[in-house]
Amino acid sequence: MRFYIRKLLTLGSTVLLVSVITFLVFQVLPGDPAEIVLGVDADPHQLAELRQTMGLDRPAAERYLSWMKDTAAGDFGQSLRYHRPVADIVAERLPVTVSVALMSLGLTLLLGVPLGIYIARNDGKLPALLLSAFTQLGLAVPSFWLAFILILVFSVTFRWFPTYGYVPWSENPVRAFQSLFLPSLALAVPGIAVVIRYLRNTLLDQLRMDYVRTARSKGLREKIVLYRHILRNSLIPVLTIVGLLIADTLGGSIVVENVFALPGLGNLLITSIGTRDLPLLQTMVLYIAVIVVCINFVVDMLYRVIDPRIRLKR
Amino acid sequence: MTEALIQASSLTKHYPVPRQKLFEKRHMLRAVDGVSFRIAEGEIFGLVGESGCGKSTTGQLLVQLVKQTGGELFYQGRNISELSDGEMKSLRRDIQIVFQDPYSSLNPKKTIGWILEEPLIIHRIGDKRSRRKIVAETLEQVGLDPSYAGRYPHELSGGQRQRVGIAAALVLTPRFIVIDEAVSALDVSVQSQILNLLKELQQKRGLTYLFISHDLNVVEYISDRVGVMYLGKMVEIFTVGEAGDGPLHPYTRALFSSIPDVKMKRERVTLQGEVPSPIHPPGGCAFHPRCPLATDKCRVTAPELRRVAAGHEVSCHLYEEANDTP
Amino acid sequence: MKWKQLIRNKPLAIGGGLIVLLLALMVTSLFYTPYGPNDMNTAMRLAPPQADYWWGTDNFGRDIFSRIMEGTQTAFLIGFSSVAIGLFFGLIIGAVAGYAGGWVDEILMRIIDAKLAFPGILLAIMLVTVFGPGLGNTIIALGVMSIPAFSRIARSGFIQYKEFTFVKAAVARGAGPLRIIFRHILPNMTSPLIVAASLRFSGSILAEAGLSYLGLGVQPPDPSWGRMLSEAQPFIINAPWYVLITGAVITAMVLGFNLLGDGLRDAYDKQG
Amino acid sequence: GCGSSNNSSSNGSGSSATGGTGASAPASTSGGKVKGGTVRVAMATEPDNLDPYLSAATDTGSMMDNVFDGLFEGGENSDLVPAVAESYKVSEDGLTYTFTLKKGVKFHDGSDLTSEDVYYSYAKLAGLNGKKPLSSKFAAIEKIDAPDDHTVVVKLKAKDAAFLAANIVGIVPKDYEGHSAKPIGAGPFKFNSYTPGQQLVLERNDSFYDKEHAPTLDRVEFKFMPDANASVLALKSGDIDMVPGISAQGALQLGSGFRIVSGPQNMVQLLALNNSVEPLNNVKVRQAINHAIDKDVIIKTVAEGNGVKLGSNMSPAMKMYYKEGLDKRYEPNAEQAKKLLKEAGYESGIKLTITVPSNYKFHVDTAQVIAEQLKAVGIQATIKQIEWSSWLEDVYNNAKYEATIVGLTGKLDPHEVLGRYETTYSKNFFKFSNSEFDNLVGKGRLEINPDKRAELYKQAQSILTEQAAAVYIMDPNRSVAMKDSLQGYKMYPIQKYDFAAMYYTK
Amino acid sequence: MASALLELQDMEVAFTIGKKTYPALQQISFQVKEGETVGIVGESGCGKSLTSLSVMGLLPETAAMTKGGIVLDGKFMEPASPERWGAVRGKQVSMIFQNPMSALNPLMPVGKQIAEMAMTHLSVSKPEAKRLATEMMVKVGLSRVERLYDDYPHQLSGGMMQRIMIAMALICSPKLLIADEPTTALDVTIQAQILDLLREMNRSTGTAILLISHDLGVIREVCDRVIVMYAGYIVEDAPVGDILDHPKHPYTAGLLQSLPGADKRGRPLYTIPGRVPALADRRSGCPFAGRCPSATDLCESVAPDLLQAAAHHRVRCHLYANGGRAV
Ligand SMILES: Nc1ncnc2c1ncn2[C@@H]1O[C@H](COP(=O)(O)OP(=O)(O)OP(=O)(O)O)[C@@H](O)[C@H]1O
Ligand SMILES: Nc1ncnc2c1ncn2[C@@H]1O[C@H](COP(=O)(O)OP(=O)(O)OP(=O)(O)O)[C@@H](O)[C@H]1O
Ligand SMILES: [Mg+2]
Ligand SMILES: [Mg+2]
Repeated sequence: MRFYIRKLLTLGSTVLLVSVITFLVFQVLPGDPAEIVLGVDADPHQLAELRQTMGLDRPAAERYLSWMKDTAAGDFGQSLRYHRPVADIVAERLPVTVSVALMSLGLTLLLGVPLGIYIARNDGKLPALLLSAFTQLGLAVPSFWLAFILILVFSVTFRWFPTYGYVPWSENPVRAFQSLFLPSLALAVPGIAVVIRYLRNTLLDQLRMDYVRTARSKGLREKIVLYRHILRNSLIPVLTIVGLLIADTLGGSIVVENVFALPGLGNLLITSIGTRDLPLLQTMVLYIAVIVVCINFVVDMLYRVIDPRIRLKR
Repeated sequence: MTEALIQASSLTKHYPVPRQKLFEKRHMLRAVDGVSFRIAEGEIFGLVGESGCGKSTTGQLLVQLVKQTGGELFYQGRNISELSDGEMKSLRRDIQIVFQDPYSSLNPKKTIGWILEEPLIIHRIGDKRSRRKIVAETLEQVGLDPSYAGRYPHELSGGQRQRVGIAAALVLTPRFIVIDEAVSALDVSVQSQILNLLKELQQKRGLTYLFISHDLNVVEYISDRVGVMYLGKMVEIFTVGEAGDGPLHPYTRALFSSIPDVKMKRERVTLQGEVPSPIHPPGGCAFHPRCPLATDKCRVTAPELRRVAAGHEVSCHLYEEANDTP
Repeated sequence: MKWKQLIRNKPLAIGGGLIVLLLALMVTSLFYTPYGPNDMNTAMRLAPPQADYWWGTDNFGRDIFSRIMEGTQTAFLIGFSSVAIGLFFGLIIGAVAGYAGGWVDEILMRIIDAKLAFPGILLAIMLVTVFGPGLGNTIIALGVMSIPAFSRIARSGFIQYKEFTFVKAAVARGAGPLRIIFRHILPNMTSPLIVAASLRFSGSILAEAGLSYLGLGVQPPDPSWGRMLSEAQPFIINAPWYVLITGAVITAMVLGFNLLGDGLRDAYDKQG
Repeated sequence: GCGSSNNSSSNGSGSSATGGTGASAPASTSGGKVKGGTVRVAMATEPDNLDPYLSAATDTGSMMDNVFDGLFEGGENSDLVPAVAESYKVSEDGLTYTFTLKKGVKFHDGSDLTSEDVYYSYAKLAGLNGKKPLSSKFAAIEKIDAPDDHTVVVKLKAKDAAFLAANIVGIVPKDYEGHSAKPIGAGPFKFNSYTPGQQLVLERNDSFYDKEHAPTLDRVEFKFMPDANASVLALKSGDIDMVPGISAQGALQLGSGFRIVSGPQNMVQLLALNNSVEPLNNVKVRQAINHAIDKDVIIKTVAEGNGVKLGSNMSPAMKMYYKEGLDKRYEPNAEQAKKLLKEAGYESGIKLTITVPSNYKFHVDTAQVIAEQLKAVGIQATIKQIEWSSWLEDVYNNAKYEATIVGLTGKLDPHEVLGRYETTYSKNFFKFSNSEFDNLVGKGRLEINPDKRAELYKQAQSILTEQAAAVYIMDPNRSVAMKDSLQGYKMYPIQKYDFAAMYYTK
Repeated sequence: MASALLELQDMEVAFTIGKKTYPALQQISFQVKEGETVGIVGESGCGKSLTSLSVMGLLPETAAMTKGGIVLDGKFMEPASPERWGAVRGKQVSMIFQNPMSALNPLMPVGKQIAEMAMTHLSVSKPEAKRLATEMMVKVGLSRVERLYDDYPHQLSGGMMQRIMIAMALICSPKLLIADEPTTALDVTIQAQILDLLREMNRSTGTAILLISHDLGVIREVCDRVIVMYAGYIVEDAPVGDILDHPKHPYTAGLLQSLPGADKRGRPLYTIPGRVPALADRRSGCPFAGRCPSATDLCESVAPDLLQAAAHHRVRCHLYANGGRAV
């Protein structure tokens, strides 16, 4: 109980810090948001009006406090660019980003874990070596470059997947999957490589542990030793990596959504930076950061599920 | 008995235990719980007890690696907690410690020479040349060739490392050394070499040791007096060898009878159960749950450490009556 | 003997080899490039690789090989400087947190946690937007991005070594905190830090490429592989070599430092 | 030449339309023109607001122009073509405009478009409804009358030659305020749906008032694709039918099966020089820079040859006002440049910082070429990239810069173009100040006779060129790539996509 | 006389490091009879653990049996036959290790770890395995076993974990239990409990025990017979009383003499000079020659054989060459 309260408190303080950082950063952004919205030849009347609606005529400190207050009350304000509540816009975009992130996470685990086990079991043999080399490459390729190669190969040449866009799951699950597959893959490749390498290393480390010797001395078959004893112990460090990967995945989606024209948060973020849509930007950055914090929280909880040493401390 | 070099009076070290529940009372781990003893100049005082009973903590309290949470510590009659930083630093020259693990107690990235010279640099002793000389001499004293100064710890065997550990304690020419399980990790053949070396140094230099070990054979061999700890408390202090009258406390007796003997298979008092947690020590005499002779009184009242004979103190109700009557 | 062992360590040998090659290219580029990296030959635009232009030319008729050579300087500069920034601040934060412990640790770690909540590239994007794109700010942004990694390693190292008996022994011999930190603990942490530095190096190179794609990276006239790659993107069909060569060079450097890091880790593991 | 279809170049050959167009394939086939079909258009940005009076973005305007019709339409030759208006009259004093509306014009909701609606729309724009005016172009209106259903009389406070061109703004139905969510106009296409981040869909308005120009396409889907390369790949793979504003490099990637239409887009790309800072305040230095730069090379490398060389701040797309021959004033000549520098007292060369907005790759590329060219005459140019917003702040608003490269977008009225150089103009970031020029432009604003007016502006252009206020580089062509089977695309001097005129062929 | 349950026949085990091979065990021959308790002593690095691991077929990857072999219960064990070993391990021979904390899987309840053993070899159902496991836990002296069954290793004390290990090792009633330093990590009082338990188990189930320890006292407590190893060789092998009271080999004698104790107070302890040579430093001749007080030129050059010096007493030393005969 105390553990959870403590965790929630640290979660809260981290979120608060995150919001402060977000705010401070965007307060020093140069440029007049109103002018960016309206462009070079903006009508002075429109400009003045917009400045007022944006609250730009008020001192920064005042805007600070009111933002904090509104945000806490769940009111994220209006987008300067879209003239709609920020919360609505984010709510529209979030499913896309989350879908991509989850699919890429799924791909990461579905491909990374079996391959990692395979490489560890065949350590030193040729196919494993080739796979290792491949994962090294996967880690070394810039993601947008990879995305373009994927489009070129799978969309332009083979026409297996659409080159861009997003079909909502509710509309057509199959096409939705198709539209998200390439972006997820582009996003997952480095993650797959990381999981493979990490899993391989921990598996090989675990292999040297005393309890593995015990398991073998019990006469268990190698497969059982691997799957019942070693794998679970290896999952703990892998879990840490996956937790860190999720943050990277969300970050990577900024680039990949741009390439695949997916209407997600990452895409919107870049547009909003260009248009200095501060309310939207702040909220999105805050959202992403809070998601990351929450995921780390969940990972912390998962640790406790997997590892009784943490769960049943003393 | 000569004047006490070291005197601990009700020395206590409690560690706070992280709270498990939100509004739980903060519990304390009583690592050392009111321990009093004196060590005379030139004496070897052995400290024994089961794992976790507070031996190392006591040793580290004496060299002030941990700060006591209660009680007082006197060195040559001076209260250590009243010393200034400068005085504390010069006191460190007099009081040294040798650790158990010869692997982790030497900085793996530094040469033996560097490790041995560092204390001299810290205390601004001598110039470069004279320091080198001191290092070489010290190495010879612990039975190592001075050429070892250029080697790294991982190039040495366990016994050699322990010699280096002893040398590092010796370079500052201390008067008192805490030896914390310094031979426990070594093979018998090496252990005997180190024991001989320690004994020899003590005699030559008139050193005083607090000798910590869980190996009763070793403690019996080397110590003049032995303190027995149980759950952070000193349960008995007795003189070893012909001068003494043998241990009295039921725990001490059980402990000694548990040592497997190479000479013969003998009947033992096997203690039941295990050492309770020092966070929630049993009430009354802490040993009563495992004591074959425990009475109702033991469950309620904690006995105090009392003198039962010259150089013999016991903390047990069994030996109270005899002495209470004058 | 030692050399042979190092060479037998394949990741180390391959990674080291790649880095040495790129370093050599960088040193050469300080004195000599086949063409001026900005010299335009409008008659030879998007020329495929050939004897005169080993790796072809770009859309301005500039020699890609010369530009790649020139770009090694920026790449190493970005890598080294951002890692140096990350290392410097990370180490300070980690050392203070790990050594002091208690509430200092708690506060510093909260801040690091908060910083980790921003995906690296997002943090870099935010910083670059605020301070403007360009070589200097890119380096700072990537440096800031690396701080958490280093501070975590430093912190756990300090927490771990603080309890080591050789540290306790030094305290018993009268060593003060500064001596403990600089003479005893830090020398023991070089291996994990070097490994992390090598991996962060490649992270910075990749992040710069990502920033360049978003138009937020190093700006002309500073040569940058990341920008070259995103500039090459439109010619992916007409002049594929431009994209492939630039991509391959970035991959080579990232691969080199990744392998180097892995190899060093293996080597240290075996040693320890 | 001017921005008409005869200037458009056709790139790509053969008539083999790429397959995979399934859903968007035209419904029936009869020789050439086919009725129906869907066009999927890649747009780089999203609409900022669907309400025509609240939106400011050019891209939004060009999409929604198909939904809204005004009294006039911009024509292909920077002329005005009547749309909702049938005819108009101007009073002698040039202050009163009387418009007669076409009959039978209906909004998409089925209601009639009458003078009441025009009144409502213009009152809103001019601020005659008690609120703040929404457009400064209409701020000169003193009062509006609607004597009958089909007549609107507008009275101006002062003479304004630029007013007529303002009447291309769309008319909205009276008292309807829901345009941001569901815009209603009288244009050839109806609003269907808008999915933020994904697409804006328009569908054919079957009851469009102008039967002659009635639309044939069923649907127009604007897909928002921020990455230009990705949209080229999408066009290539058949997921997209049309990419307006395709980059010259992108156009090269397409290969056969696609057509590229391009022409001047009425934009002036220039190297703006801050006329108020050392050493650029010396006209000789500015002229030297003009001589140092070879615009043809820039057009060839940066625009792949798709651009029209300029000599002053007017694009040939503004046929009426464009003064020919000015582009020949400064021939690339390194010797001449050095000589001028020497005369100005900068024999040892000068240093120049070129500030460029980083998000415009086109300008950044240009800067790279110019820096190289300037090096040859001893001018050390440093490229400093700043973000667009910083550019607006530092360069555009506060003129804190030495030189910058930017594209000034075209307008229908010459005053909006040349007025930038007026001494009194608040955003005159060139810091150009020339009384003769001011005089000419001031007169031009009041001159209603079109020919006389054009002459005044042509003279003003010559002054700009002679004074070397900036280096006028080119009007980069607007290129639009589309499938071969998509026809009827027309080029306009402003960014305008008239989907009513487009159709599929078999 | 009971038949040999385990017989090692002139076994040699070598490590391959790089391109070189280093023999770590040489000429290892001994027997363990049914129900017998045999101890192996020697300094660190002498090859005690390696010997026990080869009996389990669990040699480290870099090591291999290069000569001789193992006969278990009359069957010759093929070194590279996983199925064969799988059936033997746990069922016929089981093993407990020095550090019970790390030898148990930290993520599996301890009871399950015992039951797993039963399910693998006894083909019993899950509940049946659980019943057997709890029964066994009671037998090894654990209390409140129902609750303990679901506890994880870290919740147990060292002594309890070692009891769990023993329960696990004995649940399939193997014929031989190998205990590699089972009490080294424990306190003396707990050590005494565990040693009592091992003796009790040997007595009640007839399981033979091969006990490895460097503590001669422990060996005396538990074993009938003791094998002394030095630098990969068996140097002495005899009943426990014979060896501890009348050691023949100078190494064994040295070990016993260097033990500290109250009776040796005031005198310097006997020391064996030098230390066990590392694998790479082993040379020809008697391995102990460099440290032996009675070494001769012969010892430097010729390795002695393991000779029968007396009944049930084998010694590898030239001193006993005349009185004994080669095995
Ligand atoms: N830094 C610390 N924080 C909290 N508890 C501690 C700390 N150091 C020691 N303890 C606890 O204090 C008690 C006594 O520890 P100490 O190391 O003194 O025992 P010991 O007798 O030396 O045991 P051993 O024989 O295992 O070395 C133990 O329960 C231990 O867990
Ligand atoms: N994995 C290994 N790789 C290389 N050498 C090894 C390995 N394991 C053991 N050795 C070497 O084999 C020899 C015998 O090792 P073994 O573990 O059997 O010794 P031991 O008698 O059990 O010692 P201890 O009392 O320390 O457990 C030693 O010299 C040791 O260094
Ligand atoms: Mg201790
Ligand atoms: Mg062993």
